[in-house]
Amino acid sequence: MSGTAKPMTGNDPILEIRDVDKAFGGVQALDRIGFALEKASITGLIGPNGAGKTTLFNVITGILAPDAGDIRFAGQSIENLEVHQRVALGIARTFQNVELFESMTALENILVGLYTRTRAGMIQSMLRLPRTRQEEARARDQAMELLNFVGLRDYAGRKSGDLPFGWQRMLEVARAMAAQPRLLLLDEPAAGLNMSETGHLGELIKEIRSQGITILLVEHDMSLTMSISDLIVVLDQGRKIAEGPPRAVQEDEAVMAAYLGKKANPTND
Amino acid sequence: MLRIRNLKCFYSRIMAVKGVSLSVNPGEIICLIGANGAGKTTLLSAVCGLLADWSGQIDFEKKSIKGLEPPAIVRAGISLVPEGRQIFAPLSVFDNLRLGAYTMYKKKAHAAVQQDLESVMELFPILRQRQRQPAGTLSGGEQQMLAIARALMARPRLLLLDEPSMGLAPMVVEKILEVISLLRSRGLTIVLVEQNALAALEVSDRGYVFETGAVVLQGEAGELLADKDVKRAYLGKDYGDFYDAG
Amino acid sequence: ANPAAGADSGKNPMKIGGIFSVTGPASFLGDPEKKSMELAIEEINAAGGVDGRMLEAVIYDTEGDPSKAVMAAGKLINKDQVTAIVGPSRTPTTLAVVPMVERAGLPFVSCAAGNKIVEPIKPWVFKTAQSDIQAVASIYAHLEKQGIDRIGTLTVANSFGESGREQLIEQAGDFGITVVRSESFGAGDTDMTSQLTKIRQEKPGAIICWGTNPGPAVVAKNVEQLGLDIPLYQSHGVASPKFIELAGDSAEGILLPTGKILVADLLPDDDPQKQVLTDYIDAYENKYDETVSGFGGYAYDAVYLLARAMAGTGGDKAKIRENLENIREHVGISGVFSFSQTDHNGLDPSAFVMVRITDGKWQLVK
Amino acid sequence: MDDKYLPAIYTAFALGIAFLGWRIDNAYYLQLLIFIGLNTLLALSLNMLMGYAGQISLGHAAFYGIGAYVTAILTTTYQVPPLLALPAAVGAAMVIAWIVGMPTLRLSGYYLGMGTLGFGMIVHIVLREWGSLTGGASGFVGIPPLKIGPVSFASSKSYFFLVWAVVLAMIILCRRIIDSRVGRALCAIHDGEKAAAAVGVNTRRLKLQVFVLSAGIAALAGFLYAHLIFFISPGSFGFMASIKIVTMVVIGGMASIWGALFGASLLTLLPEWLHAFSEFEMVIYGLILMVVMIFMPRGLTRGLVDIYERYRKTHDRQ
Amino acid sequence: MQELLQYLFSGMTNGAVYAVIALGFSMLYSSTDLINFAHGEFVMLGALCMVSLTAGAGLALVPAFFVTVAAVAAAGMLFERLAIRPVRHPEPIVLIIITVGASIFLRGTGMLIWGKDAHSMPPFLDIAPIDIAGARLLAQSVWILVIVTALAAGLHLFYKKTLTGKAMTACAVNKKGAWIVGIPFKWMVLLAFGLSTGLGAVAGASIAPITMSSYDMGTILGLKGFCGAMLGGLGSLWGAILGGFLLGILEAMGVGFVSSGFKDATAFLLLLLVLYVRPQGILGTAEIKRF
Ligand SMILES: Nc1ncnc2c1ncn2[C@@H]1O[C@H](COP(=O)(O)OP(=O)(O)OP(=O)(O)O)[C@@H](O)[C@H]1O
Ligand SMILES: Nc1ncnc2c1ncn2[C@@H]1O[C@H](COP(=O)(O)OP(=O)(O)OP(=O)(O)O)[C@@H](O)[C@H]1O
Ligand SMILES: CC(C)C[C@H](N)C(=O)O
Ligand SMILES: [Mg+2]
Ligand SMILES: [Mg+2]
Repeated sequence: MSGTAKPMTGNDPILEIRDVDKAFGGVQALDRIGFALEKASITGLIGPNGAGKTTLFNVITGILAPDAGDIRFAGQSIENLEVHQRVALGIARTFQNVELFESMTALENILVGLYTRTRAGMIQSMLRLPRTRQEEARARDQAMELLNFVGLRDYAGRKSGDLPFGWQRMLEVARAMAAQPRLLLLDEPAAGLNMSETGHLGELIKEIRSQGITILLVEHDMSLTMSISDLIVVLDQGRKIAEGPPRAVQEDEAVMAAYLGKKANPTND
Repeated sequence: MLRIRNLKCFYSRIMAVKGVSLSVNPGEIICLIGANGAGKTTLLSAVCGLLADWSGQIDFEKKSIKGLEPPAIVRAGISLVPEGRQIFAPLSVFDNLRLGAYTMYKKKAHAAVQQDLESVMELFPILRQRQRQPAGTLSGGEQQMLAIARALMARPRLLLLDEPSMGLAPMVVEKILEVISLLRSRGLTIVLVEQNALAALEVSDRGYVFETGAVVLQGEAGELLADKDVKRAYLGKDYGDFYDAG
Repeated sequence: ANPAAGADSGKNPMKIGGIFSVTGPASFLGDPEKKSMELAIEEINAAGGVDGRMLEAVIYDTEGDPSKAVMAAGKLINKDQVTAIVGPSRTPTTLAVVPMVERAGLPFVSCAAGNKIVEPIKPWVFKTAQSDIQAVASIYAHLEKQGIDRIGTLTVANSFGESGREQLIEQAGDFGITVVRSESFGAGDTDMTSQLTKIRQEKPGAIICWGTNPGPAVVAKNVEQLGLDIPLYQSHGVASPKFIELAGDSAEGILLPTGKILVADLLPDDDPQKQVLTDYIDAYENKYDETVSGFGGYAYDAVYLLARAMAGTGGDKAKIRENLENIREHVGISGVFSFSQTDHNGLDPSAFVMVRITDGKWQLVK
Repeated sequence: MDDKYLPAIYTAFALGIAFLGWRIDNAYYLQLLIFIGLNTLLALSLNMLMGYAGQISLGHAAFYGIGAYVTAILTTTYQVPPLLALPAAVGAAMVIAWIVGMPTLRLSGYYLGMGTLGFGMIVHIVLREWGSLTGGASGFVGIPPLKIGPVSFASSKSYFFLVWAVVLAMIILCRRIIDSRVGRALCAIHDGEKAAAAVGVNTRRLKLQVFVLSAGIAALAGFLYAHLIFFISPGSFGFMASIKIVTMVVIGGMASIWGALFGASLLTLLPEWLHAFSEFEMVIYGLILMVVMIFMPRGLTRGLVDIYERYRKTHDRQ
Repeated sequence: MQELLQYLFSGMTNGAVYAVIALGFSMLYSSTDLINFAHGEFVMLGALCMVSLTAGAGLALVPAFFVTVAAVAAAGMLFERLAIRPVRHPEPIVLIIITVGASIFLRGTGMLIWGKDAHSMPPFLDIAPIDIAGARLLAQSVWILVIVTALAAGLHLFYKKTLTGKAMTACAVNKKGAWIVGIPFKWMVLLAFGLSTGLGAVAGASIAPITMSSYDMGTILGLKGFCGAMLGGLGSLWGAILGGFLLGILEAMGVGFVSSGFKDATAFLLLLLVLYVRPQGILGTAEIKRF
């Protein structure tokens, strides 16, 4: 499932965000945001509700066009690429409000996730040549593997909309992984998971990183974010107010005031 | 205040709640915890009338609510903050709040509504700032605050909260837990479904632990916090092989 | 094959199929047609049938839809095994079933106006409704007498209006008439003042409207509304008392060609059709308790023509067809029919008379 | 229905067709079955677009009409052999679908319905008004019977086999698409278009592709229709015809290949049965539509399954 | 100039009719998220009831008008109660097909009651056409204009100012949400159907004097009204009015400057172009959907 073939240099940024602006009417959702993600790292993106985190995800994935600024992926500007092209390049995501294809089974959801990594078009599907069949069989194997990876193997045939909320989130992670991303954007993956499930998710995310995939994580559960992130970026009202390793950010006055609150020491419970 | 006996809930052929009994006393905060898919949301849906396909007994203030539809239940004094928020996206934040008080308006309690509007916006100042904005454009957390505020607008006596902290910043979670305690001190009874069991149990009086549609454990919040199994399954990092259990 | 069949055939009824748009947009045609067909068959049976055999009607509704007409024709031919078919009410439905009856070899008498039906001649296909050719000719003859030579036309956007417009344009030259403007309207339109305004710009001497109710009534009202002070001609498509009711005061002075049925009581006693017409009107109005329209006669004539052609054939379709083609001087509701190898409509312009609406009544125009 | 039973089902289907063709001689019943076949093609075509991809079309009869008129004009006016007219008819519909689809498919929901409805109306009006080419409102006469090489399809029976062979072929093709990468992506678009794009599906292109495919199948039905009744008129391809196709799809069951067959059968046969009620036909027809939808909102195919499930549920609980 | 004015008048006459009908569509949509394909048939019922009550039963105009509207609204509510509410998992398309069934049913019923012929009735007030610079407008058209404006203003106030109006909107956008805050969802839908079909009846009753009424008049009127509603933007009341008038005027101009045969095609073409530029209709708001 590994996305990167090149050797990891460690300091070569996979994603660079430069001076990105986005406003909705009077609300300045993103205000000259800029930071970079290192390959195979986990970056936690935190900030109060309405800080602009999801908006930034939408801008990176191409769902929203930024008012200004530039986004470079693997050294290349992706400004003019459409949403699906960015996925093909290797940017996959999950959604804060869970956007599964509800009438489809868990397995089918993953298979759709494999869309950019398979080829068969309409004509090939009609003809169903041996090559198409092989591709289909391979896709199914991969999809089952991914379901197994997030622990949903036994629910492959269940309609995704009927799954409990937490499992839906895991399914979304698996679906995003199916795109064989180089960069994975996770929008509050732990919301709705209980603590033990959250812990499991943390392990999963680390394992994904170990495959060389870069992760940008939005998560309000500090026990998770602080414990697995290599770097934390903090937004508030569209502005970046802090950036640094978890320890430093936790002690940052501005961050405490805007986001963490007084008894912010969640890592040691 | 609320008494549930041998409740079984169905989604066509699937039985999602398998004979649950619980009770809530006036002025209590009750916490329901449990893994994903354990049936907590389903139980709340049955209580507030959204789910009609159940058997057993649900009594609110000694009266059965069987066959009642949500509007009647809201009028009886139960409000729900649902999973997924269910706000009215194209309507303004302000209108969402006013509609929360729909039953109050129907009781001609305009002055009370005015008061409540003030007090919920006091509780969540961001809502005041965003009054005129279509609710659908709020950020996730802002929407969650709106959903809670809207439920309060009906002046319920029993408030059902389905994962109110989901997606909220730590500060806001704290705030909401505070609010919950505050509301209780004003005489509100609360049923709280939470994944953040640690925090939830801290503000609760008693708790029930759900697993695959049944109550497997119940007790004082403090006892549960100390319970080894609960700790292992819902609080600690030792998540073991949860998925086999689920 | 069965020798008993021959003996029995004296009692077996002969089936005639009917396909009409009993419901749907052309129900004002199909409904009286269906009723008239039933009436005609009842009368013929009461008079002893054809060669002692009773007639039986099998009638289906097309709703004005060609596909449904085809299904109905297929059912009549193959399932009910009828001897002959009295045809659909409209041109498209008729044209849709023509290939079937041609292939099946079945006498077929349509009730629709379109000239395409019998032009070119198809062996098995006949029709009883007057063609637009004659209607246009009557109007143009009248215009010529008035000395009007510039006209505007306003036709409904369906087969009836289209075929009317074609004839209006085609025959104009023969009468020294110029069509200065041709406009059309939708069958369900509620206001035609735009079209009339556009026609008015060309300052025509008369306006000819071609359509079936209720559109032409709206046109009549709009002409009055705009204060257009030129004669308005309508087609035989509105030839029923309904039109006067709908157009109300605006109907005053409108001219149109119609079969004689509308003015049966005004006809001179020596008119060959007078007797047939009054009998039909009485019978129809007695049986159905509603005023007769100008359209049911198409089916009534068709049944009588078929009955006449069936006599002595024992149900042999080819013979019926041949007899039909040789009918001369059959006095019917829509005119006096004389079919021939080159004419499967069998009517001449005398089938029409021009009428004017005066004081809410039809009046013969000489 | 599981993949592995499909060959058996197809075989059974083919045998069923052969059996019916062998047993039925009455041209009326054959004709009825032919119409069911044509309507199945139409329902199938729209089901791909509406049932699977979730893109409503209220103007689908336009493609049906284009298929019919192109072959009519080519084979009659220009004496082109039907075998060449077929690709032209289907191709023309597909090209038009491609051109129209590009802007129209950007619309969604009722607006897409409106866009396709408008397109359908425009086609209808053009067919009606362009008299010199199409024969105008009175219709186009004299379409020749279908003859492909030495094989003539003039008899009802041969046409029956032709139409149903085409239906079976199209069912197989559509089914294959559904069960493929493309089919899944279509369903994903149905469930959430933006989400599908965010997962990497080129939604715009895929929607256009399925629209074009759907137009092609509808045009094929139109081609067969023209050579079946030898006469066509614009009235058969208007708004009501489009609505009827939508009704067939929904009554049969959205997103179900066999639903298309059920829906087409019911809506073809129903009027035939209701003839007996004459004046009351419309009232009863409307009532039946309503009642079926009220009690089987997921269409006939799943409606029966649902009823069974409901029975099982009450049964299981005892 | 006189011509242009006359086209405009003609367009306004038709447009006003389309506008009232569009209003009914839009109103129902904004309260239930549903398009009622039988709406045209309710217009037909309104027209024919009006004709029967005045010309047939000899009732005076004003009572006849109110009886008509009340009767048709009651029929609409009955329809909701019997055919819409019982549907178990109402997907929009299923409800649409039910309304298509209803339209056929109502047309059939109309035919059984009023027969296949068209009917007419005199205008509300017997006044000569109004002459402005040589162009003429029927007094009845002015009536319709007045009625449209009054209705739109009334509905606008209802939706923007009253709680019931807001509650209706809430029902359309989120049924579950509406339910849990205590809005009597079913009653709201019933009310919405009553209002919307009542509007249909108003349209029918006011056009009966200009046009001829028959059992099958509903289809085309419904279609045009639907287009008007879409053009203006579903759910927007002023949009419906604007859309209706625009459609009427486009048609009239289409007759005047293109060709009467292609007038509908011209109108539809422009409508498509508008939708391509503004996929949510002129005054409609784009669906709010964010991730
Ligand atoms: N489409 C939109 N129209 C108007 N305002 C919007 C829109 N989308 C987002 N906003 C506003 O932009 C701000 C940033 O929203 P965003 O969803 O990015 O926040 P967030 O950081 O993800 O918050 P949360 O943690 O609560 O999910 C919010 O104030 C929101 O109200
Ligand atoms: N609409 C539905 N149809 C069928 N099954 C459902 C439906 N909704 C829920 N279920 C099933 O019912 C069971 C209980 O679900 P419920 O949502 O009540 O769990 P929960 O305890 O609230 O979980 P979570 O913590 O994820 O919110 C699950 O197994 C779920 O799959
Ligand atoms: C009014 C009739 C003369 C119409 C004619 N039967 C037609 O073909 O439509
Ligand atoms: Mg967010
Ligand atoms: Mg839940």
